[in-house]
Amino acid sequence: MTSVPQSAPARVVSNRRLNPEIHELVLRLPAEWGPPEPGQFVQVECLPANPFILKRPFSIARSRLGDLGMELHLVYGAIGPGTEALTRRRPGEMLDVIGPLGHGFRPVPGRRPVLIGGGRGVAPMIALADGLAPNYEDGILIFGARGSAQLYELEEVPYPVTIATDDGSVGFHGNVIQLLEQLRGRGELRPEENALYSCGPNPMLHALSDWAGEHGFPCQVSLETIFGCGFGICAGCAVPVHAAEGEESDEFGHYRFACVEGPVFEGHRVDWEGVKE
Amino acid sequence: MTSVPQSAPARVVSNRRLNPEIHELVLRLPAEWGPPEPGQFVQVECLPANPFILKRPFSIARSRLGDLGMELHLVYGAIGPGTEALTRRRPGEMLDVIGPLGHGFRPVPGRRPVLIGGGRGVAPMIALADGLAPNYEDGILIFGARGSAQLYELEEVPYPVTIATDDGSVGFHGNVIQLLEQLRGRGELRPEENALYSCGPNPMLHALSDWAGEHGFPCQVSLETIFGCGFGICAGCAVPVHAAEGEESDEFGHYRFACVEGPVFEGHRVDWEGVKE
Amino acid sequence: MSERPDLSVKVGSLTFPTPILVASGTFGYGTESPELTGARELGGIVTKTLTIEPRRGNAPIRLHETPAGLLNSIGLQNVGVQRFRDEKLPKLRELGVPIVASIGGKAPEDFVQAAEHLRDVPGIAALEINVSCPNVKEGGIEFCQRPDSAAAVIRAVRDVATVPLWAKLSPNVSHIGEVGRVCRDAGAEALTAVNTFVGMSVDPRTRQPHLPGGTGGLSGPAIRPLALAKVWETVRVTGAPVVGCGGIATAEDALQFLVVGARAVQVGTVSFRIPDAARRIRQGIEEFLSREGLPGIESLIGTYQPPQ
Amino acid sequence: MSERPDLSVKVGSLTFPTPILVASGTFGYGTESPELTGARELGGIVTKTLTIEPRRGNAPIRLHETPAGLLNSIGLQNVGVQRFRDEKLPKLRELGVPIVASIGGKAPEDFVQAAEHLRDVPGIAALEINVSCPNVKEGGIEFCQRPDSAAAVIRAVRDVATVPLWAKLSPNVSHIGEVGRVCRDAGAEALTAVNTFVGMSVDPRTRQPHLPGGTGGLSGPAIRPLALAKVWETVRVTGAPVVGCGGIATAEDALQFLVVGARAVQVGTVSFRIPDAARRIRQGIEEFLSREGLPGIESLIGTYQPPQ
Ligand SMILES: Cc1cc2nc3c(=O)[nH]c(=O)nc-3n(C[C@H](O)[C@H](O)[C@H](O)COP(=O)(O)OP(=O)(O)OC[C@H]3O[C@@H](n4cnc5c(N)ncnc54)[C@H](O)[C@@H]3O)c2cc1C
Ligand SMILES: Cc1cc2nc3c(=O)[nH]c(=O)nc-3n(C[C@H](O)[C@H](O)[C@H](O)COP(=O)(O)OP(=O)(O)OC[C@H]3O[C@@H](n4cnc5c(N)ncnc54)[C@H](O)[C@@H]3O)c2cc1C
Ligand SMILES: Cc1cc2nc3c(=O)[nH]c(=O)nc-3n(C[C@H](O)[C@H](O)[C@H](O)COP(=O)(O)O)c2cc1C
Ligand SMILES: Cc1cc2nc3c(=O)[nH]c(=O)nc-3n(C[C@H](O)[C@H](O)[C@H](O)COP(=O)(O)O)c2cc1C
Ligand code: FES
Ligand code: FES
Repeated sequence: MTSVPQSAPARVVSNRRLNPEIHELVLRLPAEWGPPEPGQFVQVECLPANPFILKRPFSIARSRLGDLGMELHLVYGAIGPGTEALTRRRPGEMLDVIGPLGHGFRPVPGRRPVLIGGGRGVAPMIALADGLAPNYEDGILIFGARGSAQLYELEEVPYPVTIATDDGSVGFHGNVIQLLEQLRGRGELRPEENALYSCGPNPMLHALSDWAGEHGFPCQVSLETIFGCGFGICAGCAVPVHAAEGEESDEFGHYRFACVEGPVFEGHRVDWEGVKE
Repeated sequence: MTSVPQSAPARVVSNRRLNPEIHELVLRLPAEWGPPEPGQFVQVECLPANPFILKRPFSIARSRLGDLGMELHLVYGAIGPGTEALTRRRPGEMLDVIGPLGHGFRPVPGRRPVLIGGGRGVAPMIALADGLAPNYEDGILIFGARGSAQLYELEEVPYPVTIATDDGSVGFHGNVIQLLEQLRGRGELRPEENALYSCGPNPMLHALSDWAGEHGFPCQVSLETIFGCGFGICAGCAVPVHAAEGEESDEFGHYRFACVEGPVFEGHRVDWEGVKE
Repeated sequence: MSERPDLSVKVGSLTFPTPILVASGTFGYGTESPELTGARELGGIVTKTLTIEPRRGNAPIRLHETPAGLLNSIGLQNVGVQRFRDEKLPKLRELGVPIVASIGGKAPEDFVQAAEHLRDVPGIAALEINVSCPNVKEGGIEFCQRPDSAAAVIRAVRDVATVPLWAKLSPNVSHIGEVGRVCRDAGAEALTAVNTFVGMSVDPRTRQPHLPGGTGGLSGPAIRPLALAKVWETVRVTGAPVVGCGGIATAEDALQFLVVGARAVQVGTVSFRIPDAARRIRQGIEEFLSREGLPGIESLIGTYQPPQ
Repeated sequence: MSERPDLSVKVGSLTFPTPILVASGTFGYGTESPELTGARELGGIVTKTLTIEPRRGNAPIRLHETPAGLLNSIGLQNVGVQRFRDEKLPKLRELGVPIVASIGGKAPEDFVQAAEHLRDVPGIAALEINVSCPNVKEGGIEFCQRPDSAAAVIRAVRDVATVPLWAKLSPNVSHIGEVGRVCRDAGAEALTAVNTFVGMSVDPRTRQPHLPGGTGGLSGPAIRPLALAKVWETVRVTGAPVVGCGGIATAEDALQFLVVGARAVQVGTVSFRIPDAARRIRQGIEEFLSREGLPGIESLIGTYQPPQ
């Protein structure tokens, strides 16, 4: 059952750089908070109270209920004012956090999971691996990155990790689609036996959805777009989708609110032409 | 000779609470910076770069040229967004500082100095005591406060310190004017032998200027008003003054820019009716 | 223990339990996560602007943050007035909070039809006529820039509506007071001031606007001093009950609008950052009144002391 | 090593070394601490608005900070046009930077007299006619809200001035483009857009305004998206050379104005916080052009791609 979202103060447990582009923030929330489902996200106060700035959405990379409360791991890149400010938060400081929010991944029954994370998009793949592992033993996790500088160590992930880098500096030389194609060619991936789950840059998700559609793989993707609120009141996070089979125009025309009905969507339902990349 | 103002990055050396209302910030600037004169101030970046907020003016409470550079002590109260943010700055962080700025105190030759600081206004009195002591041995410093909670220890001040509290919890029971009146009554203060220098809340400076005028004491006060820039380009810091004897209306009518021509003024020149208290 | 200050206010013929409402389009249909938003403790909820047909709204990107502000170009995405009435309203009513339905359209007929669908519908306290949306090309802002067409809309809706009308004014005009007066004369019982300010942001690298439509509406704390000046002008010029809106993020902000004479306020963008901001503002106002020893909010409304 | 990009721009008949000027009233007389402000590296300096008589300005408090913005009510404090010419200008000229003298007044005659004092005075490149100051009761904003009176001022000054005229427009109007067009037709060679937005702030405890005059002019990053929309409207509607102003704090901000077609920009409030902000912005623009492989700023000006 999905947990009711709450707004709660979180204590910064640690905040460290994983590689030149990626940071990890560990937060501690009250034990009653959550628990989140894989693919859900939180809205985080990046700056202390005074200057006005919206909260920022981050996928939950890991959640663990411990003696001191619910620990959340977030993995983030410092790309603008909000995330830059986040890098300056120190252990002990308090941040307001809203969550768990959104519609996460829905395991496809009986299918071997293939988790594909691009760059910092690997974050929710960790949570998903944690969530699936008890029921789906033989999953794999593919970590795609531009090069070695964009990689970081994935600790205690229950699935074997395969790395693909664009520059070939580590692991497979090529992007994640090329790697998937190779695995498919070798018969290690089959449309009727596997399910794909992914998070990463929109162009990657677009290409992946096309590839999955072409070959008949079920494929769920966690999409990023600009959020205002994160819980359905601003209508800012519209994602264009194709009408489902036989479906007429509905409540929101053919836009879905990524924060409520996503961030995870079936790859083929997304109208990628309309997604800002 | 007055130093040319510079904009320079300052390193936070320490930032601590002196009492429930007052904090002390120690900054380190390049050795070439300054040196400031007693009564001069600096404009300090209270928040890191991103949210837009003006710099805030603070009197220099102490300056010391050491091996590592020029150390500035500021004493401040956390009263609004800027100063609240300042309390969160940690040692090692860098802050932009402009200064030294403004027109400081001008020692009245041959007069025994009486320095009167009200609340956090004691800050520039420390700098002034440091500056005067080599030439004026027998000064005194009066520290006025509402009560013991508003006091803090003044370290290594070259003049004897007398405390006056409104609630009588420490030292003289009464305000600084009442204390001065007592000293004058006892013949310990004489208009022809002493000069008054002061900084504190505007109502106190107003009362002090009136008292000094009545009894014929020379009296200089460091005035606070709202600053935009701190170096003369915004015209925001107007202080109304009386025309000097025989003076016609001049450049700025009867307003003076507190940031350039002040913050120190002759008490009797200030048109106190027009000063926001 | 001292008594809790009385927060109830009259806006025209209506009474609200507190002067803190939430603004149209910034609180969904009011039923999204009411625990998170504290919706049950609100003075009132203004719905997303409803149009006669459902609208899919504008293409992404719809939001762009600017210093202390938010540019939006939602394009009135909404389920349409009928689905609102049949599917959303029953749940919304359960919150037990006064409901103001915002209606919009491209031509006076659209407004009239929308109002007809809400005729005699229980639980709707007032209609807010949005003649000021900056993100719909065909109508919206144009109505309010021409006072006569704004008035025509109000007059037409007045004939069919069974509840008081509020006219939501655009700030993008030289003289908001004049527009407000014309709307009041046409039958608006109260005036909501203001909607968003027309703003724009461009990406110098792509030479394209951050919002695909070019311009958007600016909201958030950045506009608060501008909105306050518009509200004061509206109060002063029209003498009508005014509901203040624009950039309110704290109790102190809300109090400013009440002091200059707004009889209630609407809280918008800040709810995106702090879901229960409106509730916290209400609490802050209670504390302020207690601290100041005022028996209720009416003792503060309109107490502004303008310069001589 | 690649060549430095060419930053020089033409604004009407004048050429400026860089498109980064400083705005009237936000840089004193240009001579205050030139080392601190980097004044020698500016594209141009617009002086504080000068009136025919010295003005003492408004009583304190004159400034009030709002989220990402600054409300001011200076009231045109200035030494008067004669003392400016005789005492300030000689020092200002030594900076070697183009000087635009801003002039203001209550009636067309005041502007004309001020312009006469600056006739044939060496070192003044243009006159900026401030028909938009919101803090002077008698004239200012009223001129610009009525396009005909703004035009009358421009026409009158045109007859006596020996240098190009820029009209500084108020954003507090429904249609800034129309006012701009009328000013251009009356003889303004370029249009400066925009002056401050009318804003207000009140202390709920005292029920009095934070600025004793009641309202003030809002500047700073808060207004940037609003100013940009006004500049784009002015460019689009008038076709005249436009000098953009309002909320510029970074090179990225300045580039936005240039992209939508401003031929130069003026930097204001940010100089209070960062004295050499204008210089830093110029450096940032150079870096941007180099990074984008553009030979000069002219390749960027007016390249905005509006939505279809
Ligand atoms: C559901 C969801 C989950 C997310 N999870 C993570 C995560 O786990 N780790 C992580 O690092 N980031 C994640 N993001 C993205 C993260 O929210 C943004 O990086 C952050 O909001 C940027 O804030 P900022 O103030 O630093 O930069 P901004 O100034 O807001 O953005 C900088 C630049 O990036 C663009 N931009 C920002 N966010 C997006 C976006 N979502 N889509 C397209 N362009 C964008 C902006 O337009 C701007 O040009 C997630 C986003 C969503 C919607
Ligand atoms: C020359 C000079 C020297 C100063 N030296 C010191 C110092 O050594 N230590 C110190 O603690 N403070 C000093 N101040 C005051 C200090 O600058 C302010 O406290 C600070 O700017 C407040 O910023 P803020 O953002 O925290 O609060 P704000 O939000 O700016 O102010 C909070 C409230 O205080 C009022 N206020 C703020 N500053 C003033 C003022 N100067 N006069 C009247 N009302 C004001 C505001 O209107 C507001 O109501 C000095 C000021 C000047 C002009
Ligand atoms: C995302 C968003 C959507 C909005 N939608 C509407 C709307 O549908 N109808 C309307 O009248 N106002 C709408 N507004 C304007 C708000 O109701 C309010 O007038 C404005 O945001 C100013 O208040 P604020 O600064 O508190 O947000 C919207 C504002 C935002 C930010
Ligand atoms: C303190 C202050 C004084 C100003 N004085 C004048 C003036 O005398 N004449 C004028 O045309 N504009 C004046 N302005 C407006 C600025 O020139 C500029 O148009 C406005 O501040 C917007 O730009 P900014 O946001 O970059 O500050 C003043 C602005 C400020 C903040
Ligand atoms: S982010 Fe506000 S509705 Fe989705
Ligand atoms: S603070 Fe700007 S002129 Fe004094």
